[in-house]
Amino acid sequence: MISLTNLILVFLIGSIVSYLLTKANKILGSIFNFLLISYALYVVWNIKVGHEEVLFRILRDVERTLKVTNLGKYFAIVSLIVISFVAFFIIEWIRKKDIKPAAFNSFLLLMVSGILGVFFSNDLLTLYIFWEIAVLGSFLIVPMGKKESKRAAIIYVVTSAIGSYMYLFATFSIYQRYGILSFEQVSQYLANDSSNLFKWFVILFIASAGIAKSGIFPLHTWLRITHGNAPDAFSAVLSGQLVKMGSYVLAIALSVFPTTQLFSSFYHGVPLLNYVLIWLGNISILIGTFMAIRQNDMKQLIAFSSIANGGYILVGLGIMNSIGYAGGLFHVFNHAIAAAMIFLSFAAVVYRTGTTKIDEMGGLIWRMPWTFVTYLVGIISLAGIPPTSGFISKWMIFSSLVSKGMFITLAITFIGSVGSFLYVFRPLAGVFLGQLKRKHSDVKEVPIIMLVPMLLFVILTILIGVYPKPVLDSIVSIENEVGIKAIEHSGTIIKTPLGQWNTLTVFTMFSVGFIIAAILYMIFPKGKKVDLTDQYTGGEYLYNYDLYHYATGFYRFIERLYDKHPSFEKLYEKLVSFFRYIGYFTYKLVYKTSPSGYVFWITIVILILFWVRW
Amino acid sequence: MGEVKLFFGPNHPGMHGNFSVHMYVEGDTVERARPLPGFLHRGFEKLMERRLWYQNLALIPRICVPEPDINEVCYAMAIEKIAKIDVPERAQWIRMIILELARIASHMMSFPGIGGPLGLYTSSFWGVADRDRILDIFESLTGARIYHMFIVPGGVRKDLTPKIQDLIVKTLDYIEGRLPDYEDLIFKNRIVHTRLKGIALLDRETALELGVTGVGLRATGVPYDIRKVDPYLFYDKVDFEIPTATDGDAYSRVYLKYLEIYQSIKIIRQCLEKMPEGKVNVPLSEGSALRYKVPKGQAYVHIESTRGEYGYFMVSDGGEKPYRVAVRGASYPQTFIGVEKYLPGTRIEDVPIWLSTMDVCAPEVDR
Amino acid sequence: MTNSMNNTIERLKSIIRNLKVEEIDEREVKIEIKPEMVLNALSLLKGSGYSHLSIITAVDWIEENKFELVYILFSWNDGGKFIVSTKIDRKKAKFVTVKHLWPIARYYERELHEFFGISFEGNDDMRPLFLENWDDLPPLRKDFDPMEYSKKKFPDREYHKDVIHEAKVIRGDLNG
Amino acid sequence: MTVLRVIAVLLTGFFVGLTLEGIARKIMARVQRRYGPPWYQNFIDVFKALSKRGISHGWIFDFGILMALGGVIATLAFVPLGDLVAFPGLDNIFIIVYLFAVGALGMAMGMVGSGNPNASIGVARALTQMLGYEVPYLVAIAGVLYYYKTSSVSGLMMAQQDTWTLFKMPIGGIVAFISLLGMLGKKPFDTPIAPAEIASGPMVELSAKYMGLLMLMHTFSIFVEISLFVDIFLGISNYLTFLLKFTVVWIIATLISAVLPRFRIEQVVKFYWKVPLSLAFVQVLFVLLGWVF
Amino acid sequence: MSTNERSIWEKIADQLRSKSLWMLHYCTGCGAIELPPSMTSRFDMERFGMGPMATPRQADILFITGYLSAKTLRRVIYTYEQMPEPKYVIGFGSCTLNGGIYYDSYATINRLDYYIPVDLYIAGCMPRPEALLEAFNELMRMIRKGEANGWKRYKENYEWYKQNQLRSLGEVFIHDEFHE
Repeated sequence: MISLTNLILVFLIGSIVSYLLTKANKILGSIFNFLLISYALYVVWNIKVGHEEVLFRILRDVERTLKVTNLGKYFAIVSLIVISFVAFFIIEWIRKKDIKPAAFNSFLLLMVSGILGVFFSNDLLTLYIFWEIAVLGSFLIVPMGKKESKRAAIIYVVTSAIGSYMYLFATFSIYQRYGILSFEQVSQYLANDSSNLFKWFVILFIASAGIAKSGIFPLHTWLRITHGNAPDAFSAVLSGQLVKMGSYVLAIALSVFPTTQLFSSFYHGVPLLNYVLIWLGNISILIGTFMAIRQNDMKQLIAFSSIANGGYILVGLGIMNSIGYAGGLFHVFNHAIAAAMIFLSFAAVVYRTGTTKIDEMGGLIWRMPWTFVTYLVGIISLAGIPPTSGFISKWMIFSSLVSKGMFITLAITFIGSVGSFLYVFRPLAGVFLGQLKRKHSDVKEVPIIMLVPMLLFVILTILIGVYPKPVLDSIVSIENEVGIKAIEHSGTIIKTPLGQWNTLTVFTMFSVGFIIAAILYMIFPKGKKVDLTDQYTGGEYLYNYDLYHYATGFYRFIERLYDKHPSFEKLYEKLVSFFRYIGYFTYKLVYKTSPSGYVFWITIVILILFWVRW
Repeated sequence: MGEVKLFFGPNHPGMHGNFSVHMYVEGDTVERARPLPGFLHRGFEKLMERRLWYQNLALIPRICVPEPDINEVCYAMAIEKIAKIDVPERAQWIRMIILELARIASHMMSFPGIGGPLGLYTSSFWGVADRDRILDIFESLTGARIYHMFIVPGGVRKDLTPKIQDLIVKTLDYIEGRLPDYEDLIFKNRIVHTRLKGIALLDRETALELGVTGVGLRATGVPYDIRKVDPYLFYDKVDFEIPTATDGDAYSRVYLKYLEIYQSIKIIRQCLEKMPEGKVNVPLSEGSALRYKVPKGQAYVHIESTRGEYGYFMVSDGGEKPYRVAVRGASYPQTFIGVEKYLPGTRIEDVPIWLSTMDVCAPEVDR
Repeated sequence: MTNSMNNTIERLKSIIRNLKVEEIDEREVKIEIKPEMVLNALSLLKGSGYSHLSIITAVDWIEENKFELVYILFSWNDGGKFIVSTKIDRKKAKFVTVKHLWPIARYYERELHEFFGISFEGNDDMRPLFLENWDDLPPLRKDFDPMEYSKKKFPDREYHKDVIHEAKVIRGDLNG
Repeated sequence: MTVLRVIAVLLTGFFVGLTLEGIARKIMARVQRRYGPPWYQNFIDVFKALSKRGISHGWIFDFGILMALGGVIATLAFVPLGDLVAFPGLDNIFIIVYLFAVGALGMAMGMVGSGNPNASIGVARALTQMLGYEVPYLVAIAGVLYYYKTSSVSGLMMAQQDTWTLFKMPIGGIVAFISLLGMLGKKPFDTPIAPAEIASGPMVELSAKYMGLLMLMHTFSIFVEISLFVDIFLGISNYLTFLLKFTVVWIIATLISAVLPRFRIEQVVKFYWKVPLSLAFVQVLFVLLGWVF
Repeated sequence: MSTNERSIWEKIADQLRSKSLWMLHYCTGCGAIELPPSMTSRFDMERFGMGPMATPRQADILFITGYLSAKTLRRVIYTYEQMPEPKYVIGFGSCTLNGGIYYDSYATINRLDYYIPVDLYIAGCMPRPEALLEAFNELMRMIRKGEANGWKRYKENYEWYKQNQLRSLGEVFIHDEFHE
C-alpha cells in the first residue's frame, strides 16, 4: 500500500504527466486522470484510521503533518467518489471542450492532491498549505468555462482568500500563544485557556475559512458567479466536493475543538458561538432558497441551492448533539452526491444544447430521458423526499431541532425544505418537461460514457436511501472519535429520542403503493397516445408550440413579494467600486503623468525624510 | 423570448360567451393581448334586409342574449320615429316595465356572476336562481322565457293584466328582500375587496375617449345615463337616481350594478302606479301587418342597456323590407380597444375579472 | 332642436357651404356634406361637445352607385345627436380615417372594410376580423346574396334518408 | 397482520373518503339552495372516469400519475386511524409529511409533462401555496412534538389522555386547521386549480383514466391530511370515534369553503406568513414557557 | 349495426357513464343562456350527476348551444376531436337542427350532423330548461341501452365527415395571422 505522502506526490507529478498526455490526446489524458483518481479512492478506502505520516516540517516539532481520522476519511471518500465519477464523465465531455483541455486535466489533479492533503492533515498549518493548493487548482480551472469567467475566478479567489487569511491569522495567533499547531494539542490547550475572548476569536476565525468555502452568509456571493461561469462538469466538483471542504473545516472548528465543552450552554445545551453560527446558517438557508427561486440560469439556481444546503450542514453541525451532528454529516454526503448528479445532468444538457438559460429549453425529456432520470433522482434527494437518502439527513436535523426547541431555526429549515421543492421544480419544468423547442428537435441523448457515472449516482442515492448503514456506521465512528454520543441505528432503522423510522419499510410501502397504482392503471382501458402538440388551447389553434412553454418567470407571483430585496452582491459591488474609485484617485495622485506631479511627490518624500531625520 | 401564448376562449371557462382573447404572457403578466371576435357572427344586418318589417320582430331579440328586450324596443322606436306613429301611453309604460325587468334580470346574472371568476360559486348560483323569478314573469306575460317578441311597432302585444301586475309586485318584493343577502355574501367579504379593488382600472378621460358607456363610465364618477341625458319613453316622468362611483375599478362596477337593481325596482313601482288605462297598441296599417311599409327615412335610436348605449341606425327606402339596419353594440369599445390597450399589464388571475366586469359581451359585438 | 344644436349648426354653416340639414326630431339632426369636408365637420362637432362617437356605419345605395358613410355623434351635455353623412363613390370605395379623433374608429373602419370593402386612408390595419377564410363579395353589399352563399357552402337538411344516422329530436320550446 | 391492517387502512380511505366527498357536494348544494347529487356520486364519477379511454402525453405523464397515486397510498398506510395503526412506532409525522410530497411531486411532474402552460402555472401556484401552508403547519406541529417529546403520530394521540391537544394548545390547533384548509385546496385556497383563470390548472390535460386515478389520489390525500389533524389534535379515539371526528372536521371545512372566494396566489403566501405563522410562533413560545392548559 | 354490440364490461361502464355525465363548458351560441338556470339552484343538473367541466379532456358531452358560425364550427370540431372516448353530442335549439332562423345566413351552418355525429337534438328556440333535462334523461337512457354511439360512427365514417367539413369550411385548422 502506497503511503499518503507518496500518493500526494504522485498526484503532483501526475498533473504534469496529465498535461502532456492531454496535449497529445484529450481522451487519453482524461482516462489517465480517472484511473489515478480511482486509485486514490481505492487507497483511501482501505487506509487505516490512526495512520500517521510526516510529509515535511516547517516549524520544528509542532506539526504532525498527516494523520488519518474518521472524519477526514469520511470526507475524503465522499470527495473522491464524486471526483472519480466526474473524472469518468469528463472522458467524453472533454471532447467538446475547446478551451485548454490539457491545463484543465492537469489542474484537476493538482486540486485533488490538495484535497487529499486537506482531509488528512493533522495540524492547522499543513491544512492551510494543502487548502491553498486545492484552491489554486480550482481557481485556475474556473476561467476555462465561459469567455467572461475571469472575473468569476477573481471573485472566487478573493472570497476564498478572505477566509483563508483569517484562518491563517488564527493559526499564527495559536502558535504565538501556545507554540503548538496539531489539532489534539490545540483543543487541549483551548480547553484549559481562561480567556473566552481568545477562544471565540480562534474558533470563529478558523471557521471563517469554512464559511467562505461553503458559501455561508456573508461570504456567499462567489458561489453564484463562480458556478455560473465555471466549466459545466467542473461545477459538479465545485459544488459536490470543494464546498464540502468548507464543511470539513467547519466540522473541525466545531467538533475537533469541541465547542460544547469549551463554552457554557446558551440555549438548551447549544453554546452562544454555535448559536451565532447556526444563525449564519439560517440566513444562508433563507438567502439560498429565496434567491434560487428567482434564477433563470439553471446552474446559478443550483448554486444558490448549494448556499442553502451549506446552511443546513452548518445548522446540523452547529447543534452538536448526536442526532444533529449526524444529520449534518449525512447531509454532507447527500448534498455532495445530489449536487454532483444535478450538475452532471446540467453538463449533459449544456453539452447538447449549449445554453444554461431555463427558458431557452423545454421538453428535453423526450430527447434525453436518462439525463432526466438523473436530474429527477437528484432533486428528489436534494429536496429531501423519501425513499432517497436526502430525507434521512433532513429528518435528523429536524428531529434534533425539535428536541432542542429551536423553533425559529426549525421554521427556517422548513422554509428551506419546502422552498427546495419550488426551486428544483423550476429546471424540471422548464428544461426537461413542457414543449420541446423546435431548435432542439434533433438533440440526442449524451453518449454512454457520460451516462454511466450519472446513473451510478442514481443507484447510489437510492441504495443509501434504502440501506443507509454504511454511511451511518462511519458517522457513528466519527461521533465516537469526537466525543459525541453516537446515534443508534441498526442498518435500516434509525432511532432518535423523538421516534424512529425504518427506511426499508418506507421503501417497501412506496413500492407497494406504486404497484397498486400500476395495477389500477393496467386493468383499465389503455390511453391513446397523442403528440405533445395536441394540447388544450381553449379551442383555438396554435402552430408555434415554442409559445406554449411556460418557463419565464415561473414563480413570478412569489418573486414579486421580494423584488426589492437587499442584495449583498450589490453591496460588495459598491465596495468594489468604492475601492476602485480610491485606487483611481490614488493612481491619479501618485502616477500623475505630468512632470510636475513627480516633482511634487519627490519633494514631499524628501521633506518627510528630512523631517524624520532618517 | 420567454413569452407564452395563452388563450382565453372560446371554450375557456373564464370567458363569458363565445369570444376569444389571445394573450402573450410573460411570467404572470399579460404583455400583449388581441381580441378575436366573430364566433357569433350571423350577419344580422344582412338578414334583416332580407326580411319583412314585421318578420324581423322574430329575428332581432336574438342579437343580444342576456337582455333581448332592448332590441325590440329599439327596433319599434326606430320604426315609430321614421313613420311618426303615436304609441298609446299605456304601451310606453309597459315597455318601461319590461325594460327595467330585463335590466334586473341581466344584472341579477352579471353582478353575482362575479362569483365565477372569484370562485364564489354560491353567489352565482343564487343570482341565477333569483333571476329565474323574473323570467317567470316574462313567461306568464309573453309565453317565452328568453325571447319574448312582446314589443311591436305601435305598442306592445298584450296588456298587463292585474294578475301579472300582482306577480311583478310580489317578485320585486322578494328580490328586494334577497338583495341584502348578496351584500353580506359579496360586498362585505374582505377577500372580495382585495380581489376586486384596484383591478381593471379605467379612468374618466380614457372611458370618455374610448366611448365606453354604461356602468363602466359611471364607475369613473360621471352620471351619464341615456335615460337622463336623452330621455326616451317616459323616463323623464319617473323619479330615479343614477348611482355613480369614483374609483373606476372592478369593485365599483360590480357594486354599481347592485345599486342599479334598487333603482330599477323603484322605476317599476312608479310605472305600475302611474300607468294609465287604455289601449296598448295601434294597428300599423290596414290589411296584413306583413305587408306593412315604413315610409322613406332614417333614424338613430339609442337606449341605455345594462352595458351602456345600445343603438339602432335604421334606413328605410319605403319598401317592404328595411334598407339597412346598423346595430351599435354597447360593449364595442371595451371589447376591442379595451382588450388591446388596457388588458396588458393585468395579471392572469385578474383577466377573467377584467373581462367580466368590463362587460365584454360577444353576441352584440359580433351580431 | 335645442339651442346648442342650433349654435353648432350655425358654426358648421360658417365653414361649410351648402350644408343640407334635416331635422329628424328635436334632439336628432342629420347633416349631409361633401366627402372632403367631413373631417373638418367632425372635428368641429367633437370640439363643440359632440364628442361621443356612437357608431360609424355605411349604407350601400347600389342604384346611385354610392356608399353613404354615416357618423353618429352624441353629446352627453344636452343629449343631442348628429348624424353626419357623406356619399362616396362605390367603385373607388375609399375614404380617410378618423382614428386620430376616436380610437375606436379604427375597429369600426376595419369592420366596414370587411363588410363593405371600403378602405380608409391612414388606417393600415385592415385584416379580416369577423370572418375567417372569406371568399366572396363583402357580405353587406347589396349585390351579395347570402341565401345563395349558404346553399353553396352549408348544405341544408334534406328530409329523406341519406345521412348515416337520423338523430333523435325532442321538441323543446313547448312545455315539456 | 400488517398486511391486513394496511388493507383495512386503504379500504377505509377509499370508502370513507369518496363518501365524504359526496356528502360535501351535497352540503355545498344545500348552501347554494339546491338538491345536490346523491352521496355515492363520487364512486360513480371515479369508476366512470376510469372506464373511459384517456389521452396520454407520453411516458412521463403516465409515470407522474402512478408516482402520485403510489406515493399517496404509501403515505396513507403510515397514518394511524384511531387505534388502527398499520406500522406501530413507524408512523413518524415527518415521514408522513415528506412521503406525502412524493405524491405531490409525482402529480406536478405528470401534469407539467403534459406540456400545457396552464398546467405549469397551476403547478407553480400549488408549490407556492405549499410554501405558504407547510411552514405554519409544521411549526404548530413542532410545538406539539416538543411538548409530548415524541414524533410518532399514534404516540401523540395516546399522549392526550387528560384533554385534547386542541384545548391544550388552542392557537396551534387553529393554525393547523387553517393550514389544513390550504392543504385540502378548499376555498379560499383553491388558487392552483382556479378554472376561470387557468382552466382548472394542473388537471387541464387529464382525461378519463388519468382523471380517475387523480381523483383517487385526491381522495386519499384528503384522508391523510384530515387524519393527521384528527390524530394530533382531537384526542384519543378508536376507529369509530375517529371517523366521527373526521366527518365533523370535513364538514366544517366544507361549510367554510362554501361562502368564500379564492385568494390571489401571493395573497395566500402573505396571509399564511402573516397570521398563522405568527400565531404558530406565539403557540410555541407558550409551549416553551410551559403555558399549556 | 355492429356498433351496438357491447361486452358485459361495456354494459356496466355504460350504466356508470349514464349517471355521471360531465359536459364541456362551451357556449357556442345563444342557447348558453339557458344553461345557468338548468345548472343552478332551480333545476339543478347536479342531482343527475352532471356538471360543467373546464376542458374538453374531462368532458363526456359536447353541448352545442345554438347556432354555429363557420368560425365556431372549426373550434367545435377541434374540441370534439380532443375529447376522450366515449363522447356524446347534443344539439340544442333549432339552429343546430336545420339552421333555424338563420337558414339563409352566410355565416352559420344549417345542419350539425353533417360535420360531427349528433346523438340527440333538442328542437325549439329557445328550448326550456325542462326540455334540457328531458334531453339529458333521454341521453342517459340511450347510453344505458348502448344507442348513443355517435363517436363510433365518427370513427367509422371519418372520411365522410372530413369531406363535409372541408366542403363547408375550406380548411378546418385555420392558420392565419391570429394563429401563428
